[in-house]
Amino acid sequence: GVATKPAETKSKKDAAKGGEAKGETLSPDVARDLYYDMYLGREFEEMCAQMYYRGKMFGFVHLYSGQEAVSTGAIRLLRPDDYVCSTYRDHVHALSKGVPAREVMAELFGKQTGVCRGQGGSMHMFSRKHNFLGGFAFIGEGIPVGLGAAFQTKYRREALQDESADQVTLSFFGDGTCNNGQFYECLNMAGLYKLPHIFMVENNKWAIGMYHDRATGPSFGDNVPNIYKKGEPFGMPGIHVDGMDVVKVREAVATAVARARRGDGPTLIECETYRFRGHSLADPDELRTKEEKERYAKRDPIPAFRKYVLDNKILMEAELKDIEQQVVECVEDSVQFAEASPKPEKGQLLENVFADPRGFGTAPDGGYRYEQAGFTSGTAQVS
Amino acid sequence: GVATKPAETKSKKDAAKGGEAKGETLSPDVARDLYYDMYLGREFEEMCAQMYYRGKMFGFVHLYSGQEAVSTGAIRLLRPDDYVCSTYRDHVHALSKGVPAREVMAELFGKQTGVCRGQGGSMHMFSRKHNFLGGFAFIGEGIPVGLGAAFQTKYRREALQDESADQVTLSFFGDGTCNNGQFYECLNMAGLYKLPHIFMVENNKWAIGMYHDRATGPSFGDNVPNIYKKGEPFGMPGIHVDGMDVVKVREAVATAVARARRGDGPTLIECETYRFRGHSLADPDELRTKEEKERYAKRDPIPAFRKYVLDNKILMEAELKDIEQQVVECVEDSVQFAEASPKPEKGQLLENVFADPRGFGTAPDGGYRYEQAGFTSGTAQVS
Amino acid sequence: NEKLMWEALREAVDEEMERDPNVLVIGEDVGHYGGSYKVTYDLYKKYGEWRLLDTPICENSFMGMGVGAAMVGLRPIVEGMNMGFLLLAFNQISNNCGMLHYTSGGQFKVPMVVRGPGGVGRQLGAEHSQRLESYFQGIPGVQLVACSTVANSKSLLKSAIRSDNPVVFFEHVLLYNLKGETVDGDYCQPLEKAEIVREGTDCTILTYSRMRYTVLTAVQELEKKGVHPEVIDLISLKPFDMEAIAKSVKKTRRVIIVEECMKTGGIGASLSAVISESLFDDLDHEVMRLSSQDVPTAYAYDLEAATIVQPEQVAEAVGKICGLVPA
Amino acid sequence: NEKLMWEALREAVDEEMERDPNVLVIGEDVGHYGGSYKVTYDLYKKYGEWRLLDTPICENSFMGMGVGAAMVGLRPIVEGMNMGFLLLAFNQISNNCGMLHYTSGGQFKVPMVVRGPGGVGRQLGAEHSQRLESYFQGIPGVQLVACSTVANSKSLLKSAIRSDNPVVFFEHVLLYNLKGETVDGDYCQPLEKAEIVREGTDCTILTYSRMRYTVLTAVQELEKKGVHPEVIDLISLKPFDMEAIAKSVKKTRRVIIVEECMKTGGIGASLSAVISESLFDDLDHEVMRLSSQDVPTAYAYDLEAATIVQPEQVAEAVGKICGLVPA
Ligand SMILES: Cc1ncc(C[n+]2csc(CCOP(=O)(O)OP(=O)(O)O)c2C)c(N)n1
Ligand SMILES: Cc1ncc(C[n+]2csc(CCOP(=O)(O)OP(=O)(O)O)c2C)c(N)n1
Ligand SMILES: [Mg+2]
Ligand SMILES: [Mg+2]
Repeated sequence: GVATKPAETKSKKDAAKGGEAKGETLSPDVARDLYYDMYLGREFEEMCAQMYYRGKMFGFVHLYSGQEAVSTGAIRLLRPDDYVCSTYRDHVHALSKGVPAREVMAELFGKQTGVCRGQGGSMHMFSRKHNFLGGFAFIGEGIPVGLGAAFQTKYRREALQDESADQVTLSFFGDGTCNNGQFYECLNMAGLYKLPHIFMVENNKWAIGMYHDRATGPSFGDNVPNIYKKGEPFGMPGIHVDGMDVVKVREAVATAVARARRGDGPTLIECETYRFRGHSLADPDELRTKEEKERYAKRDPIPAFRKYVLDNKILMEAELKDIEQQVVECVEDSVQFAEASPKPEKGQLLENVFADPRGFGTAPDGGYRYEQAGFTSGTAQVS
Repeated sequence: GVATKPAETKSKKDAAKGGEAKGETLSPDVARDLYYDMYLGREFEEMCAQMYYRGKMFGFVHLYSGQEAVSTGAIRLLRPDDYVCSTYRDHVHALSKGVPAREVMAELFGKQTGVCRGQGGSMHMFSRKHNFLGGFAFIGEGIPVGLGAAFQTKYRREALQDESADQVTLSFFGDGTCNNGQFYECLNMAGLYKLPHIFMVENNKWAIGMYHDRATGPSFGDNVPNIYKKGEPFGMPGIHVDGMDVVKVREAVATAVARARRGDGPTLIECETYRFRGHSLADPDELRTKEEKERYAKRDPIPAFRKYVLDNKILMEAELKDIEQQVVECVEDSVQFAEASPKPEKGQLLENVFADPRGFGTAPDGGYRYEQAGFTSGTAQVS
Repeated sequence: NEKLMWEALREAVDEEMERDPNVLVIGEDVGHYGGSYKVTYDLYKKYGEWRLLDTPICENSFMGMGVGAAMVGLRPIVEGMNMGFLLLAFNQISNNCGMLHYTSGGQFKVPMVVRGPGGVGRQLGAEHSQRLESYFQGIPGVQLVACSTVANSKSLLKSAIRSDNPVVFFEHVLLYNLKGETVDGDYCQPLEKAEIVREGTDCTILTYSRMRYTVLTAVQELEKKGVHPEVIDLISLKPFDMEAIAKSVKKTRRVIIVEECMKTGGIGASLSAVISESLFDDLDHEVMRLSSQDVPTAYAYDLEAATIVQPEQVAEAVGKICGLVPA
Repeated sequence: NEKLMWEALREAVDEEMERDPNVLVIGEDVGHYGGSYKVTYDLYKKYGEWRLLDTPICENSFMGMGVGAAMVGLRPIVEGMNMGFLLLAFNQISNNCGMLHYTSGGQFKVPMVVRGPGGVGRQLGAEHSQRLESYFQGIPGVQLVACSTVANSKSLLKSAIRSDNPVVFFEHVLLYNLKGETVDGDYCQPLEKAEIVREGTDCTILTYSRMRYTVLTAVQELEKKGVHPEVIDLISLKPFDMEAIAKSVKKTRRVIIVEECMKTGGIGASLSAVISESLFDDLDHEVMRLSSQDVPTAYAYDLEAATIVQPEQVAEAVGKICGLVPA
């Protein structure tokens, strides 16, 4: 009676990983992993921008550059069988969760080899294998979905008496999303049912052209809004963390993960961060001031972490260079892979509409439609 | 450029009405008004129960008995040009706002003379004349609508420079509704735009069969949920008040109304109360314990207020009896009126679908449908 | 072995929960209260509070939670206390139930059932008298099923729970106390197949849900006059069982659709279009469609009755299409 | 006097705001940002922040706030940044925009416009490629209007703003940069009237929004072959302009519907049904309906293109219905 088999077995390193995050210095292994992941996030996104301008990808493409410390700090701490749920700004969360850059890039190129076979696109990355739940284009709608995964863990523990069920789910979303009702509905349910769910708010101060302070009222007595203060009224700790500091994020998330695994319930973490690019590649980005951009550019999490590991002698310059080189190759490889991959066949059009193809119904001349010759050639009108 | 003409001119008594509510004793006039209104609410609802069991009204009928101190305490304080927005449990809010008992009863009987011509029914009472905005059957959906009325006031003041725009809107809803996202979305907008809107939570501890504590998580550190604590995180005072005490409710609302009229924005008021009957007349009411019911029955707001005005010599027994007699007659009269009133004609079927009947479109044989002979006979298929 | 429809539905839920520990029910008052129409009455005593999950009033989020849980292996039955309330969950139903299997390239399944009472009851007012099938039918990737008898309510719900597709399952507020028998054993009725309620020759009446009984009332009278309509209960509102429909239309060459749905944008509109388009040469008469009036459902009894189709209108339409009365 | 469609729409909003101080715009990024497709660009500088109200991201509540404001005298234009996002506001649109005038017995009006970009763009993915008209058409009490040219976008939007009915106004993501002229002066085009795009004799093509151009591309080729379809842009998706439609059908006796909407439950389904039912004897051929495939819109270009109707399919259908090619 176990609901799902974890996609991968639990990492043995889990305990160690959580361990160092309580103020101790990072191990070189962990530091390497974090640097690689942040650097990959940045390089991947910058490559996306290039590819977009070269007409290799279309639609709304939301880049993550600037916010890497959040994705890396949080997700690299997780076990493979933990869950992550994202938004339209999902490439880097997917990469951090282990989805190969090749598959993400190929998805963006609209190729068969893409992680969703070219059917999802930039805003809809999913990877079942990596417990990566998507990729949601609409504001807030991923939060209940993430909550559902956390609920499954709780259900396995409580209803199916599976003591080993201690997976944690992290749902990521932005400051603007915190004004949507689904956020609060889920805070309440998470608190009520003590779900192992972490609300990861990436407060980059803007929701497209809407400045955070114009969208969100401050708490009574405050002059500026503080999203983390929305945690306590819903029965969970609300934590504010510097989202430009990967170590701090990792520490905060480690505490929340431990709490969730213990069965003590959810945590709300507000990460102060910034996006270094427009909202999407279609955004003229005219409203954010130069001063503001410069202020945050100075806090770029990647050079900051680079300096940190060098200063603390955790990694050496040569190692970092090596990582950088590896990342560049990986991203380059992802582009070549995507470029060389075939486009979807027309038959793909109808293949994933229904998990059970009886959903296409019966035909006037008898039998289920999907059984008819040529049905998945993609030319059959569904009606 | 004024958006609307208030339905009635402002009551001169407004200032006085607000005045006494700060701890002073009530004037006999006010006490009479409050007692009349509460007593009317109770008698009206109990008559509804009778009429329902006699097959005079159908559908889901949600009675207000037990909660009168909230409606009376809040709404009797308002000016005629203030707005009130309600839920499916709306009869008594409508009565408090001045809608004649006849029109409410006739609506429940499904008669032409009903306040909505028999088209709305128990859960959809509206009265434009009394700035009574409805009557909303779905959880939470009235809150944004009430907020819209408050927004109109603000708009007239800010965008149309109408200094006299100081109306206040009260939206009423229950404890269960406070778990719906619209509540939070509206708290945020109300705080952000400083709207003259008062969130009136009638916490009667149950949402149908769902006990409040099973539906709503407590704040961090608390053992039980406190809805009023949701106000401050959204930038407004959150006030807890004994909803079985009409004077206390009146005081709390007076403060909030004054704040709103001043332009200082919204308030959240949680009134602890109880319904003396099942959720609706269709509810077997099996889950609430006898003990709980008895505990609250002892706090019945009507005898309590009766005792208060006698003890404080504000009103005399004879006066109260007189009021009670008046109320009984009023309710009796409402039933006779409803009974004697005609049912809707079939032609009514199509009359209020569109404010502008061009919305029915054109006919195959030319011209607008609504211009055709016999269109409103109600037999015309709309398509 | 006679029982009421709510009991049959409850049996379906009970048996499937017994059979598969991943099946659970999510919704308002589905636990302690037992469901607003008793479909889960006392089941929490047997299966516990986690499997009969009483939720706060937040349709969009508990629907989304159901989607997430389904993606990772559970099989939630999400109840709309009244189906209308699921308008608040429209986004989760259309975007996530409906499309996520596709956008994920087939990686994630969403095996969930969304069910509850709908339709026009007795003077429930406009908001509680919704016909969600008209709003939902355009959503890709979901199946829409409407039960109508004690037997099919149980055997279809069992199938819906076992289906790997998201299924929106319509019950009718006025049918919960209908009496009848269920099929013995672990019977699952195919979700995509219509039911031939009554064979006939003179015309084909296509209907579903409570209108099945409105039609049968009319047909009883027509019988006496020697008119023999074939009556088909669609069962599957999406996709249509075109096999059964085509067969009947080819036989009778005359079609009447009787539905409680809105005339514009309703199930009948889609059905009428498909029949006229794909069986044009098999039709001797235009398809006739009896639907609700395109108006909000009024509270007053007479207006409500005038909004939905009555047996007399069905009889009249049959008379017309069969040439018994001057058209 | 040439301008882009977004400029024409902006002019409509500007003129109506100038004319009536109760007109305002509510939505995400309609103020400082000027609207995601620039329809309110810089208007906040002229009218201030209260009249170009930038809202938090809470579609259901700001829609409901619009309803409340409309009930008490304002005339809000509520923008869905992308129409799809209004799925979250479904309840407010269907229950309150649509039904409140009726349930209140005619006491309250809801004079509001709900507008925004919709339709299938260029590889925007499933959620940003919605056809809300299929979901909304069953809602009683609202009018649905789809603009398609620079001229009609302005003159229809002006009418929608002045209408006392709630109007859902569909713009198409791919048409904002279309060039054209607007009608001079304070012209308001009737919301309920179709446009005869091109007179013809051989068949009637009914279409709307961007598919107008898909159809015209096909027709250009057909012309060369001596085929002359009549092309009608519905404009009003609810109610249909039955006067114009019937006139054309009686003339050509052949109907092709071309839409971007879903095949099941789409606008075309309703339209096809109404035509086949009410003009049965005027038809020489079954109505043909070219709609999107009933699938979520894939991201990959070729799959997306295969989902929506292409000009070649229109040409082929015309050939078939006019008997130019073997059926
Ligand atoms: C329901 C819905 N409404 C509106 C949008 C359009 N939209 C996309 S992103 C966005 C801003 C979100 O801001 P935030 O939550 O701060 O996240 P960020 O983009 O800054 O990461 C908006 C309004 C949407 N995708 N879905
Ligand atoms: C959107 C929606 N979901 C569910 C319901 C069913 N329902 C009606 S009242 C109610 C309980 C409301 O409880 P509360 O807010 O405490 O108000 P009370 O009835 O106690 O006054 C529920 C669940 C509804 N009307 N609308
Ligand atoms: Mg942001
Ligand atoms: Mg309550």
